[in-house]
Amino acid sequence: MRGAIVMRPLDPGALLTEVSAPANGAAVLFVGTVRDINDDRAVTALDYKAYTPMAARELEAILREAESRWDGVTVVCEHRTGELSLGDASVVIAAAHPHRAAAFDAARYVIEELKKRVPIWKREHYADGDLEWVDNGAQRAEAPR
Amino acid sequence: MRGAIVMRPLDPGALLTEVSAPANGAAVLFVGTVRDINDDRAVTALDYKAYTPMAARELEAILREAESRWDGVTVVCEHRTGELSLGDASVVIAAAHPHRAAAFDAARYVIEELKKRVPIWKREHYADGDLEWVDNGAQRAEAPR
Amino acid sequence: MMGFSTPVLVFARYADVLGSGTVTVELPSDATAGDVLSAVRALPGADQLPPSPLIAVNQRYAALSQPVRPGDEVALIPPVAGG
Amino acid sequence: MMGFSTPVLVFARYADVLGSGTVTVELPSDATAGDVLSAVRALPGADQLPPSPLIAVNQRYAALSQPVRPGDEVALIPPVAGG
Repeated sequence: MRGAIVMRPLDPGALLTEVSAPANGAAVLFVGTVRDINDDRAVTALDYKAYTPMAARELEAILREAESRWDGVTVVCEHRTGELSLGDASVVIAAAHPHRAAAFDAARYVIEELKKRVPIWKREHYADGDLEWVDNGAQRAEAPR
Repeated sequence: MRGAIVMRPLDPGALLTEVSAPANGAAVLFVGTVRDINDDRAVTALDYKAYTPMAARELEAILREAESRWDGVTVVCEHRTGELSLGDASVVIAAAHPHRAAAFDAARYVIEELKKRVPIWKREHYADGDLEWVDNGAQRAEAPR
Repeated sequence: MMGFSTPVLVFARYADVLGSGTVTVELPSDATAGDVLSAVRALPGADQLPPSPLIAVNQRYAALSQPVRPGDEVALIPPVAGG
Repeated sequence: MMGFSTPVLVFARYADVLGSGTVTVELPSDATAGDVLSAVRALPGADQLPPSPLIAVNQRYAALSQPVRPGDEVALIPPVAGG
């Protein structure tokens, strides 16, 4: 388990290598990248801002939850912050397990929980010069735990 | 959509790049590798044998099914045949879509169907010198379509 | 008993509407996270905050009943957008 | 009407038990995939095949009722193990 909030470009292949092990017959990699369109508006760039120490803490909590729900899974995640361009990877998750179901489910769990709980915000830059904070529409209404 | 049965080492990063596109905010990569243990027996190597033209045809059919079930998904798959060593990738699937659910579901669909339908066989080499054809335990009892 | 003043970290849209990434509020000595919210609501621009923004105490999401003591790290957490 | 003979591709464990990667069977002129299976069953080693092995005609899985004509590519498909 390793989670990190970083300001450098992400390297998906490095995370895939990190979770490889002789017993792990299945690895799943998730890569989230900056899209050119959101809600029908042309996006030119964006910046991610984090409450970094809490984001790292919450991300690590999610990864520990995944490793406890899917026994034997190895899972790592890096989320990038700062200014990103179109096509840049903003988040990479790699999960590996002897069996594919656990690798898929753990990777999916991490991205779903990350989008709900990890304090990271995104400001989109639009072609018309406008800037806007956007959210994932999945904020929990109640304080978790 | 691209599916291929190949005899060279697989390059997961190349497949991930292949499905990238400005509109695709999410990419999922699945990598299946040769494990060191199966049914409690130590595996030292294995070879994959395919009925290659039918395997390529059936794999392409599965990929087309995925692209029709998840509109807008781009999905590619390569399966390696021949002699593989521990840790070698035997299959790589990359799926990309504007949204993560479709990317995850399409990648998962392809590996599940591939394991049921694509005519590829695996012979494990054990530490005691024995060789054995193994199967996925999921062969369909009825002829599909 | 004496109250105390504490900084509150604010982020993203909340920082825009409150005009700063850190605001300072006065709290009673037996303060809770709910008291932090009430104090923030009295600040200029706070009318643009949602009805019940999330709050974190010492880098964990906190219930409104959670005590807040001098030295605790307190933050308002806007709807997140990671991924 | 005359029957015909056709090669049948066999793979993996089936090739091991039949002793070859291709066997040849004699079929009636109105043959079906089921007739191919019946003919294969008469070959040496075929007692080690499962009760109803899958068959492919022209690289597609075939029902037992599917016609088989001279020139068709016919194969027995053992339980697969890709992935």
